Amino acid sequence: MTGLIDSLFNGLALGSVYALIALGFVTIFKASGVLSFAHGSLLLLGGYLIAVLHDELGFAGALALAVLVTAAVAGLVDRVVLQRIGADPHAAHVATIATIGIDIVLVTDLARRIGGDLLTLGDPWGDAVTDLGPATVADSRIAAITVSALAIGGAFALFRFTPWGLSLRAAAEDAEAAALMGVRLTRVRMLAWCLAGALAALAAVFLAAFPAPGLERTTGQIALKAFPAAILGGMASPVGALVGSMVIGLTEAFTAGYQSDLHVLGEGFGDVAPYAVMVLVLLVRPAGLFAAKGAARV
Amino acid sequence: DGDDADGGADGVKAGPGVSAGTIKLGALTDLTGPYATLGKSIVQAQQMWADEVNAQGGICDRKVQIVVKDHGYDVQKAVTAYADISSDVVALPQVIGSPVVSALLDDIQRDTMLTFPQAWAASLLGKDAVQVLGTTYDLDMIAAVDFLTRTKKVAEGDTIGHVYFEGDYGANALEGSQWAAKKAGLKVAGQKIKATDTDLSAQVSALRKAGVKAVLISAGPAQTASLAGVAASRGLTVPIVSSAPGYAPQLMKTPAAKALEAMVHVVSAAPAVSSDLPGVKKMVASYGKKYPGSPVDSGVLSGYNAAQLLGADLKKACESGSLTREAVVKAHRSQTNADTGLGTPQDFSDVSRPASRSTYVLKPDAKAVGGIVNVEEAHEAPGIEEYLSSRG
Amino acid sequence: MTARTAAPPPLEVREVTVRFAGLTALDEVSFTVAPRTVHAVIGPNGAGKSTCFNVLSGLYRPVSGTVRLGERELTRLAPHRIAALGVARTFQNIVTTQGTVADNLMLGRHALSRAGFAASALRLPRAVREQREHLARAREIAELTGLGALFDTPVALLSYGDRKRVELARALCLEPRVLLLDEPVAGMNAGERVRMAEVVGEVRAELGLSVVLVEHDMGLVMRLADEVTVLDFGRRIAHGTPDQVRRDPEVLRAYLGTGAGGEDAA
Amino acid sequence: MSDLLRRGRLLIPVLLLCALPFYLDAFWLRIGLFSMAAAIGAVGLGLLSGTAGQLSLGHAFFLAVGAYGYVWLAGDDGPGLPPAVALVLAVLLAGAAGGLFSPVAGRVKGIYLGVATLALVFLGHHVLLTADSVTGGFNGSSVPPLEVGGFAFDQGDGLAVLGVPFGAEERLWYLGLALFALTWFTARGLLRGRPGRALVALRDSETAAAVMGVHVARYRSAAFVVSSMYAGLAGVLLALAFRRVVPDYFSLALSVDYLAMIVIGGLGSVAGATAGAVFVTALPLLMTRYADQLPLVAAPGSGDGSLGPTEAARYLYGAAIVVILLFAPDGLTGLARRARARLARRRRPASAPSDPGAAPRPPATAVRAKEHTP
Amino acid sequence: MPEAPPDEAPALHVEEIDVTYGRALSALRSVSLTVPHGGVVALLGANGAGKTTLLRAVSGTLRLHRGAVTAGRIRYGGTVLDGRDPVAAVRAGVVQVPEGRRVFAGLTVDENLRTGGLGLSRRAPAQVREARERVLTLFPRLAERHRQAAGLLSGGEQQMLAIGRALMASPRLLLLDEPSLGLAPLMVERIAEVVREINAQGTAVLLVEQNAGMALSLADHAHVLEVGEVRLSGPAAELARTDAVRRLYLGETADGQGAA
Ligand SMILES: Nc1ncnc2c1ncn2[C@@H]1O[C@H](COP(=O)(O)OP(=O)(O)OP(=O)(O)O)[C@@H](O)[C@H]1O
Ligand SMILES: Nc1ncnc2c1ncn2[C@@H]1O[C@H](COP(=O)(O)OP(=O)(O)OP(=O)(O)O)[C@@H](O)[C@H]1O
Ligand SMILES: [Mg+2]
Ligand SMILES: [Mg+2]
Repeated sequence: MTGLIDSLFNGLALGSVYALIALGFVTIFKASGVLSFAHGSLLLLGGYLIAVLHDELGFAGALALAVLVTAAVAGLVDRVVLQRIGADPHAAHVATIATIGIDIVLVTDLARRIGGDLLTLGDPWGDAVTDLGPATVADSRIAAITVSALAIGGAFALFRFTPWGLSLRAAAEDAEAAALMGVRLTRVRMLAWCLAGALAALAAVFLAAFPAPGLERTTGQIALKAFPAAILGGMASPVGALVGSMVIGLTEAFTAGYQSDLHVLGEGFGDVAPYAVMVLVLLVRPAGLFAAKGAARV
Repeated sequence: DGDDADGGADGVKAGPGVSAGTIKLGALTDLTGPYATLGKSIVQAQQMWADEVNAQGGICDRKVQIVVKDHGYDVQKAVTAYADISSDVVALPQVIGSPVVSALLDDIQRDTMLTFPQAWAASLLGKDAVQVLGTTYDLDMIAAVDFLTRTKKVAEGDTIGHVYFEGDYGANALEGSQWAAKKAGLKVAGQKIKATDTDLSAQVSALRKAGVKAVLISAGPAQTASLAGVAASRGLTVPIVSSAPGYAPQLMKTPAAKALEAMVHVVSAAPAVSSDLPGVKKMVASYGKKYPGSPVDSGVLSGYNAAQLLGADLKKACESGSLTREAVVKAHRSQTNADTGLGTPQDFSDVSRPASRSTYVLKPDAKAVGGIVNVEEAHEAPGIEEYLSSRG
Repeated sequence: MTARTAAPPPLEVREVTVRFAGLTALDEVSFTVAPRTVHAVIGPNGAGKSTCFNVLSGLYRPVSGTVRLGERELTRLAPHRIAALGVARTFQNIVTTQGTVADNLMLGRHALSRAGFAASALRLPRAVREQREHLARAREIAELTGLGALFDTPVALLSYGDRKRVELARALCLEPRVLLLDEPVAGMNAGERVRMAEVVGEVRAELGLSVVLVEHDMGLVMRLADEVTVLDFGRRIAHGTPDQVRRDPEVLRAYLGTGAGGEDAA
Repeated sequence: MSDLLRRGRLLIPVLLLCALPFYLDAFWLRIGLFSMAAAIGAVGLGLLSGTAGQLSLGHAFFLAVGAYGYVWLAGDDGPGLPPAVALVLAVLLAGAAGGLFSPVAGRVKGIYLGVATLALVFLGHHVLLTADSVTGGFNGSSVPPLEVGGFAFDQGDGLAVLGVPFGAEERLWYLGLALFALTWFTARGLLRGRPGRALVALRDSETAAAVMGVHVARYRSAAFVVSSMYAGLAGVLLALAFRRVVPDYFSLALSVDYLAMIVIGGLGSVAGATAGAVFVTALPLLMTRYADQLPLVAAPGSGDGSLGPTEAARYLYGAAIVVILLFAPDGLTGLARRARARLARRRRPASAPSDPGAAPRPPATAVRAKEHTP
Repeated sequence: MPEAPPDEAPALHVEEIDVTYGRALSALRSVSLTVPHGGVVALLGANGAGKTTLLRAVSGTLRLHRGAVTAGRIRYGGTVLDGRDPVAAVRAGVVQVPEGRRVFAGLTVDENLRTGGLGLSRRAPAQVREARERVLTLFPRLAERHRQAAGLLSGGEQQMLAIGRALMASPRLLLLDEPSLGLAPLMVERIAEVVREINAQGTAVLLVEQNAGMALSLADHAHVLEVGEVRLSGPAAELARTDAVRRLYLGETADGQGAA
């Protein structure tokens, strides 16, 4: 029983962190058709900034600044590099590869600075835990769940109701037509990247916070886990990202939590299970759970 | 490369990597990948050794020179790097990364290139040119289980957890723990993880579900920290024993430090850098002088130790009048009681047996040098012999 | 080569119904296309003409009703199978692929050629020969449709009207027995429309195929069609010869408008 | 005639490549070998992602299938077949593996497939580690040298040609060359033939393709199978070059590298894939070797804060990718095309401005007639 | 960016512009035309003549096609439009309805309409509602389908949406690229009426049409493009009488089926 509740909470917490990252992927993809491989490095950047700043500025200050800077960097990457490469969504694959280059540069630099250290972000939760009857949950986890819930809600509202959101979706459909309506393609797209950057920095906090020992040079790689999450969700909507992430998070937590019962599949299947689940889902719904309704016709 | 350069005036037969004036050693290390910290420590320690040796006139009247190649834990780079340097070095006192070692095994054997891998898996035994220094992971874990039972932390019938990395590090460690557990009438609940898993909440839940009385961990520092931290916060306050690579002084700066000090022990073939062995004290002192600011961790110790052992082999080979690779390997295999004063003496004569069988038990301590102190002096856990023979 | 000489079997559409969330795009529509005739399907925007084409070419599944080509039932067949039976279509909106006009026409030859992965990879003589022959035929068709000069131009660089021609040519490359044209002259000026009309007339005569024509240009319909079916809101509201249809009050009300068929050579 | 000319233009590089082993040392040959293997794999991926528009991050998996397939089939703990046979079977095996995935590959599109194939990499890695009786587990297993008609592609007897000792590198070089030639020939045949066109059509408009008689699902999976076979071949060659296969090598990073290759080289052409492969494979290796000759790059391990060669190499490599794509979004081939066009124009300045090279391909947006505007 | 000075009777002046695509392919050569305030000007021409290109030049979307205005000027009122981005045009009150509709398939009809105003700096909700009302009264059909994904509309429905979308920006000059494309006769009449109505409400229109009959009946002035150059221009009525136009664009010699 406790095992189950535990796994459940682990899953939700994990999922909500993935959600922050996956949401970044989705936003970027919608705005520019790019599958960003640089997301991990942005995440690492955000975390690193908090780690080095929190002494002077305190956690809140550091977080705020880190989020801003990361957002700015993401925006610049898009504006200065990716958009130069090709603004039209069909050149996206080229930009996608460019993000690999950017990731390499950023990670190499950050890794040099971080070295072998485990950086702490000085977050307020420390290793405090809350006792919820059957399960004890780390406060940082609760925070993670709340924050990502808010972030997702916010993003959803942004997409649906604001002019920016509308511009974004219109441009995603047909850049030229959007331009004719007076949408500033470059700006809209850049802002999307900024949003993703900010989310990445936010995610970094919870990836380095308590149950994890701190920020490592390799922390960014966890962004990979959000790929299947985003795809599961259908790359189309924030809601999709959320659901996908939860599926992945829970799968991971449960397979790990019940590893001993699954050893027929070989020890350590927990790391593979999310991908297995993703493939199964794609078999049934080739464009993810929340695929954009097939608006194509001839 | 001075292959058939038949030595200098001194008539010592030379081989690849050996010229009249210098002996070249190679190091395939990781300064930019996951094991960068370890790599840095070893490289620096061995460089320090080389400088010391050269200051005393070198070995066999030749200056020792270490050619360092950084492969950043990338097999392809490593293979190319090896191909690049193999023709002009005589031995490899450092190779980091089990996949790298495995990828190079055949070439190393072919070139009879005496190699000290910085990996302690039993699977690396039995190769003439490859020497695992000290104990292997499985022996350490047997010692760990012995430590737990001996100190009454677990009793017959209990379950102990073992969190381990995928790959031969973890696998080999698990072998040991399972064997020892069986002997002690314990059950083992295994939890396999990846190097990228740094949040062990799920694993802790599972272990708690299994009702473990103690946990062994054979992973990296980050994982040990997470394990201790989470376990403590989840009220799973059981003793944790970690393999040597699972601890690094940096952990003492993380929030998990408290938990680590309270719950964790480390089993290692090497003593704590803070131990008062004269050799260790001296080494630590001069390292601190040479590289102020660099942490003094187990890597420094093992690296320096490896270098000294190789130095001994080279001297011996020199005395026997040949510095060819074959001669060096032969010299190495003839060492039955190599003692560098940095830990337990080692016996390299039997290719298929670990060079040493006695293990230290250590304990994190924020105040001590290298963040760790000796708890139990080196000793051979009961049953080791039986285990080795059972494994044949 | 493979121009299908045998007279095409009749194409029978029987009580086809297509529904989309909420609306009925086709409501028990029936008509028969007699061999070697031009059968026009007209009607206001949103009447269901393209939907009808999409059923004929296997892109949509009707909820009820059948489509038969001779004795072959098309309703359950996948698009590529239908194509293999010699039913080719153009799209109302232009759907070309990247690459040159030639590439697009050669795609039209796909169903008629055999070379598989192995054969093409190893460049077996027969694959090479096949390719050469089909290319030659494609060029003929390009000439026929007035694309000869543009044969090796990337489609992307063509203007709207020219791309329409590419679509027609591509469909013809299938050596179809039944040709479905969805607004072939939209976006062309009168002069070009006349040329297009002539082309359609020619191929119809030369290759002896049946044509189903969706077009808003009454001039063209009057000129080409032997029979006309009129749809409105997915229902068939009239049927007959161009002249009958043209005088039909229903049709005037729903489609032609008071200005009568005259208003729009274009 | 022009055909002859083209043949002629091909002849020179071929001769050059054949002559190289007599002038280059093992290090360079090794790099060349890696590049050729990569090129074979990249061509395969190019077919899938460039031509059929199906992204794949699972290429590493199929390389692994090829490599391990060969090792097991030719090895003693396997059936121990003659290596040449094992090679062929390994390639087929990779193809079969691709076929097994075709339910997904036939249905799932674009980047969805890309991420779906991620699963293969992780599943594959998991299997390689767990099924150690076959794969040798974490430490992998050593690769039996290839033998064709008694001639072994390994160190072997001190065979020397024209006074140049023919070791493993030299021999494998020619093997690689042969296999690459095969790849080049077949892949171009595919691209220019019926299948190639069908795949392009699929990429640009599924509907148009279907209506023109292309069996959509079948062609999608076929493309996948073919690309996995090329990957398998590349895998075998890599295995032979490494002399040992280890699971960790066939990681996601490898898949990503292959993706980088085809884009950097320029999508949709065999030459492009090849160029990209050489770039991505050789550059980092060369840089790591020569970086320490750069200013302010210190020897590895010397002192704190110093910039090691590997790091320097990483910086440069990353930057190189970005810069190339900035100045040639259509990849190295695009760069070449434009250069040639410029030369041509320089040669005859009077000529009509509109020659294919000069006019950059119009943006794909202009091309893709939106499927949804009736 | 510099906004157009509020100019009472702005007119569009295209002065001797050359346009080339991809630095090589010349699509327009010294083309000039003027759309007076509140006027309707028709632009005729064969396929590939350069009509769309001209509109792209005015609306500033050439760049998206690797094209550029290499010579000449385009002014609307006080604003110079050549070499500016589309936003500048929209801000100045010049909105284009693209050839082939190009509605946002995945967005609902409502959302498509909302995109119409995006170019303009904040507008009062009242204004927006007003504009929307106006559009929906022009095209009741859209009101019925306002929740449907635009991609699923029929051709004609999409054309209406495209025009409606443009009108949402309450333009002062509307650039229509073949609005009758694929429309039923009845609908063509409707569009014609709509154009008249829009024009009556004070919006100038530059109308690119293949349906010369309709175009000439609407326009007070017309130009004929041939392969990138203005061949004929003059009052619509006069042009309608020249044989060239009658033959080529009204397709009269073809047979009786000419335009009224
Ligand atoms: N895939 C689809 N999903 C939902 N509704 C659709 C779909 N395809 C068509 N419709 C609806 O069916 C009706 C008929 O559409 P269709 O395209 O057949 O009309 P049409 O006769 O071709 O009109 P036009 O002459 O303008 O092309 C339209 O109201 C359209 O909205
Ligand atoms: N994106 C582009 N790149 C290169 N050339 C182009 C591009 N778009 C159009 N062209 C060329 O410019 C010329 C004018 O094209 P345009 O589309 O303006 O003609 P049009 O008058 O609109 O024809 P239609 O009536 O068929 O739409 C044509 O020769 C066309 O080939
Ligand atoms: Mg239609
Ligand atoms: Mg046009």
